[in-house]
Amino acid sequence: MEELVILLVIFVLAMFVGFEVITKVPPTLHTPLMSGSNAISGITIIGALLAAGRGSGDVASILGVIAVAFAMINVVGGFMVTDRMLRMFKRRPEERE
Amino acid sequence: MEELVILLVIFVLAMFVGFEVITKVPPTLHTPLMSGSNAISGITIIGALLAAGRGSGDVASILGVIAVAFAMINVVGGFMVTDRMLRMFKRRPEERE
Amino acid sequence: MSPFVMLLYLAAAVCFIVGLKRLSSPATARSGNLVGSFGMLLAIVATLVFGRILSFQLIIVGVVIGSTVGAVFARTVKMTGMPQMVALLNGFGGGASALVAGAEFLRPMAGATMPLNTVLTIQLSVLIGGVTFSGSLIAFGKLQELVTGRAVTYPLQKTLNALLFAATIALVVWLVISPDQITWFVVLAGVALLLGVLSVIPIGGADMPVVISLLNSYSGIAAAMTGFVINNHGLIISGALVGASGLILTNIMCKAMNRSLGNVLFGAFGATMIEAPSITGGAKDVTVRQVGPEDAATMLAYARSVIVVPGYGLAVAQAQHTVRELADLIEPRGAEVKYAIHPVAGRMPGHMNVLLAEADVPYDKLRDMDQINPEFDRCDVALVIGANDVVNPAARSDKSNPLYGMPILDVDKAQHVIVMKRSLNPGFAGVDNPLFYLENTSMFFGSAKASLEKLVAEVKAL
Amino acid sequence: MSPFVMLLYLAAAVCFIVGLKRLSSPATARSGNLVGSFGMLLAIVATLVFGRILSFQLIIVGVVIGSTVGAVFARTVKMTGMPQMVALLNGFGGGASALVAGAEFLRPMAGATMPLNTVLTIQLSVLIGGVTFSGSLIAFGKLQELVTGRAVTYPLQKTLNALLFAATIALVVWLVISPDQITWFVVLAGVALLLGVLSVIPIGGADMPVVISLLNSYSGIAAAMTGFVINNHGLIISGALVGASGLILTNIMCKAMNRSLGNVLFGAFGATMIEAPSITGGAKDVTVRQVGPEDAATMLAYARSVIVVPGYGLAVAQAQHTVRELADLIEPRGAEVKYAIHPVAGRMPGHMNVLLAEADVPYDKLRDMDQINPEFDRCDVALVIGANDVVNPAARSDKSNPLYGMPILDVDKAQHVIVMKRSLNPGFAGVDNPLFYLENTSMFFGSAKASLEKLVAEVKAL
Ligand SMILES: NC(=O)c1ccc[n+]([C@@H]2O[C@H](COP(=O)([O-])OP(=O)(O)OC[C@H]3O[C@@H](n4cnc5c(N)ncnc54)[C@H](OP(=O)(O)O)[C@@H]3O)[C@@H](O)[C@H]2O)c1
Ligand SMILES: NC(=O)c1ccc[n+]([C@@H]2O[C@H](COP(=O)([O-])OP(=O)(O)OC[C@H]3O[C@@H](n4cnc5c(N)ncnc54)[C@H](OP(=O)(O)O)[C@@H]3O)[C@@H](O)[C@H]2O)c1
Repeated sequence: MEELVILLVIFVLAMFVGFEVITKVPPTLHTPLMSGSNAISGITIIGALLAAGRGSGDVASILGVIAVAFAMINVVGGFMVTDRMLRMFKRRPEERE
Repeated sequence: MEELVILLVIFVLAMFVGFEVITKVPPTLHTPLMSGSNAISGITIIGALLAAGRGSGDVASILGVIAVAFAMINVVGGFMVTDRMLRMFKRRPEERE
Repeated sequence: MSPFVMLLYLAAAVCFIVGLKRLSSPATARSGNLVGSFGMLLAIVATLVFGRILSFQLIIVGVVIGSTVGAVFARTVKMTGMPQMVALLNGFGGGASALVAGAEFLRPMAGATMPLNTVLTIQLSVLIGGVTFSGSLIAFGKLQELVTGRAVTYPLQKTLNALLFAATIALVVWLVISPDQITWFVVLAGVALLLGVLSVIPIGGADMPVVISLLNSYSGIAAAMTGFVINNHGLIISGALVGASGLILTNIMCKAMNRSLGNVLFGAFGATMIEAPSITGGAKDVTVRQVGPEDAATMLAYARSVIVVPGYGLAVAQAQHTVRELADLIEPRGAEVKYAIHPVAGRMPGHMNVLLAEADVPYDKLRDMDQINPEFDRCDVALVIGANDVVNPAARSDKSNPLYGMPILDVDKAQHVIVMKRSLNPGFAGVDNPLFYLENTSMFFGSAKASLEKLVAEVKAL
Repeated sequence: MSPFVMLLYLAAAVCFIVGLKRLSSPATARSGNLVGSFGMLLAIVATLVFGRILSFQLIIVGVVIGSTVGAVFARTVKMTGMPQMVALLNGFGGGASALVAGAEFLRPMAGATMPLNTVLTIQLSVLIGGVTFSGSLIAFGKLQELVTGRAVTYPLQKTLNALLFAATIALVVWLVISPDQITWFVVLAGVALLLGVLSVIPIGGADMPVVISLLNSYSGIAAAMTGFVINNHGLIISGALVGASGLILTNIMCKAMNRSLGNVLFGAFGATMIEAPSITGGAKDVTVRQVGPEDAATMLAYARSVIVVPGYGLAVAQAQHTVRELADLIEPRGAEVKYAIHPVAGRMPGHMNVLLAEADVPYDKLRDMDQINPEFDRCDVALVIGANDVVNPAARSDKSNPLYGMPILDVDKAQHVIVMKRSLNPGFAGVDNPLFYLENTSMFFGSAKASLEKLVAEVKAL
């Protein structure tokens, strides 16, 4: 129970950090913000790797593998598409097709 | 050791919160900010109360009492003087002597 | 967990925070995204190396499949398809969190010894993750037009949803009391999926951006919950960051659309809006000034300052490249061109900016509503393309109007206003727009892309 | 600690965060301070009720003495004495943290079983707390002029300090290796106190604001360290907040004074500055325009816009009330009066604002440097009172000047500049000020308070 409260403390502080940091993101970047923060929520990959890696071969580890695949879609897709968008934001686009 | 790291996590997050929140305080209020944050650092009163309250009557609890007194100076003095200053900040001072 | 791995997870979380901080300006944003992805790499490597992994085969399968699918998605998606993409990614994130919690529940030898709070957080994680997963898939379906975009309603809808919600709570309590009942756990997962479907299906396609933002927040909260389950601060911090981000975006969208967060959270979407479109604004006894391509081209070519107001119609018509072409033609003639971006322009928050950036519009010409509004009265021509509700001056003054109180772009204060749309029909809110009948407004009828192409041709001919 | 108390401490920490957030505007600041003090009350009550306190007698003694002394300090201190007050409070905070750590070390039965990290954090807490305590007392002494305000230097100073620092590290390591040696622990405490004295004593009085900011940060870090010792997240969060706050203020002061944080942290204060005053700016072959009270009064009375630039000399002369009186006289005559506050004006960060607020100047007339600088070229009269370095235009252009690069108030761009000071002597940096010899500058010699009183009398007589 003590452990739970300590984790709650961390959650609350991280929420404050999130609110303070995100309110500084300008509306121009709200779409990359969404896809980028999406990629961050793929952090659940940690749990997925642990679940899939127990090697027990039972239902739990099957769920783990699916979780790994899902989380990797989230991570790879999220960061890559964010990068693709942000690459387009230029102050003075030199090369125009 | 694990416990220490978890506390470190809390420290790092709180530092981030602190930086984000404090950078939004305008220069006008930097003096009250100093005295007010000073009062907050009086939170060490928690530790002082615990140390003084063990009732062992030995050197440790004497140190505890001194700590309680010091911390209370910090807390009471800090919050009161901050309030005194902030009371003076008025948009349109009505009553002028 | 060894203290060293814990420190690595902390480092990963710090990378995410720093990455998000760098998103505060377009100039540093890309490096911020790199910092964030570095943090993720750190977390993954730390887990693989120090996580007491026994079997790597399954993991490799999962990683390869997931990365490939993710990379293909990221490379092939069109910028106009970004809302669907984000919805889909949300869904996978939420699904992964729910699956991890499920694996933790089913894990052999766990059942008996599991402490109360672990059981509770597992349930919450499955619940939130499940809702996020199925809700996001429905949102994806609506945006991709696989499912009808209209608000699907049926009798007793609210009663049914309320009952389902009550049943969920009962299930969670029941499972906390006696945890080792796998059947009921599966039922809980099923109910979560159903709840996700049923809460998104009644929402109209145009409201999807709010839904996506909210589901974005949920996917973060689900990850944080899973962090509570597996006692991992990395997941908790990252999840909280995403949760906060989604909530802020939801809130911004709500404000810009003149709805309350409560109205959104409690699923009353569309309900108030559905009746509105009955007030058609079609034929009216008021005169409307029309303008043809030649006159419009002349006005633009000789203007000193032009503000382009892109709306939903521009996105639909995919006319963003043609707009930029037009700007490229009139800028050398001495006009200063800026773009006024309303927070709900486009199909998701910030979407219009991405579309214009894709069309090579420099980002320092993109202006937020608060920045640009004071500039309209110094502007010669405001060119409104496929926007309607967001430029409706009635929102400022007419208390009886459903739009009243919604922040709008003050285009009516410009010297001349050219409105490009196909008809006098109302926009999403179904309300007539007095802007069209103003002295200084000229209507340019036609589909955005075709009209802009005509304009470009005329300006070239000048 | 019971989970419930832990939640209460979390609530207290949230109160502090919310309180600090409300300090972002003068309108909400006072309520923020109340929220913060409520958080403290919560923490104290939670500890007293749930902290397994065995004896309340000693506690009551400590609380009564501390609260009385604190309240008396807070009520009697003059606003000009705020730097001393803050220095003193810092000292008590740091001292309390060190004492708590000491008590934890001496606590019977602790010694043998104490884990490594507890021993280490106890040492750090005593060290930082001790340095904060003695350093703050010296800073207090300097500001209160009990100790000489000059930079005290002696041969081999740096070598001695370096040796002492090395000795401290050695002691800490030694005590971590074999913790149960009370004698050496006392020595460590003594060394910490000595280190505090020796690192502040060589710093000149004018640099004290930086020292106070830094000690403010230390007092927070000391509290956080104590939190690590007693395993309490309330202390850690609150301490980190204060630590961050102090660091930010230190950084702001350094930037405004054109010094690097490294220069401050590694105790090289004053060293570069000490030689500077030899360049006296006294007698020069340049003409200086003087102005008397009558002419100055006329200029001010007929000006449309006046910017007052208060400097260190105004604070020393305690002329803030007289300035406000002058403003009250000329405002009804049509002048708009604003106050341009340089970040290092006064005797600590933000001090000048407090002094002017005390003199009933409304806070919306107080402008930060960045806000006011663009307004000087639209201003009729800039009235510089006891400021010198912060209005030295050489800082903008003359690369050889020691002030070069320091951000200044651009008073020289005003239509007319009136400079009130006692002589042509240089200010703190010991550098001559070209402002005094400009075409549009008139000098008004005399002590600030007396000069302002003459001005007030003349304006009244107009
Ligand atoms: N963007 C978001 O994230 C979001 C989310 C939820 C709700 N909304 C709501 O959507 C509205 C957005 O405002 P808005 O002004 O951008 O859009 P709007 O009010 O829906 O108006 C769009 C206009 O574009 C015109 N149009 C459609 N297709 C076109 C084409 N191919 N060529 C030219 N014109 C075309 C339509 O008029 P014609 O039929 O006459 O051509 C329509 O009136 C707001 O009410 C907002 O609350 C937005
Ligand atoms: N405020 C801080 O927190 C802080 C901290 C550290 C360092 N500093 C340094 O202090 C300087 C502050 O700049 P500043 O322009 O405010 O002060 P300054 O450059 O020190 O100049 C103050 C001027 O006030 C005049 N003065 C003194 N007593 C006076 C009186 N009774 N009546 C009228 N004039 C009087 C002096 O000239 P006369 O002798 O001719 O009268 C002096 O030139 C900067 O160099 C800054 O780096 C400030």
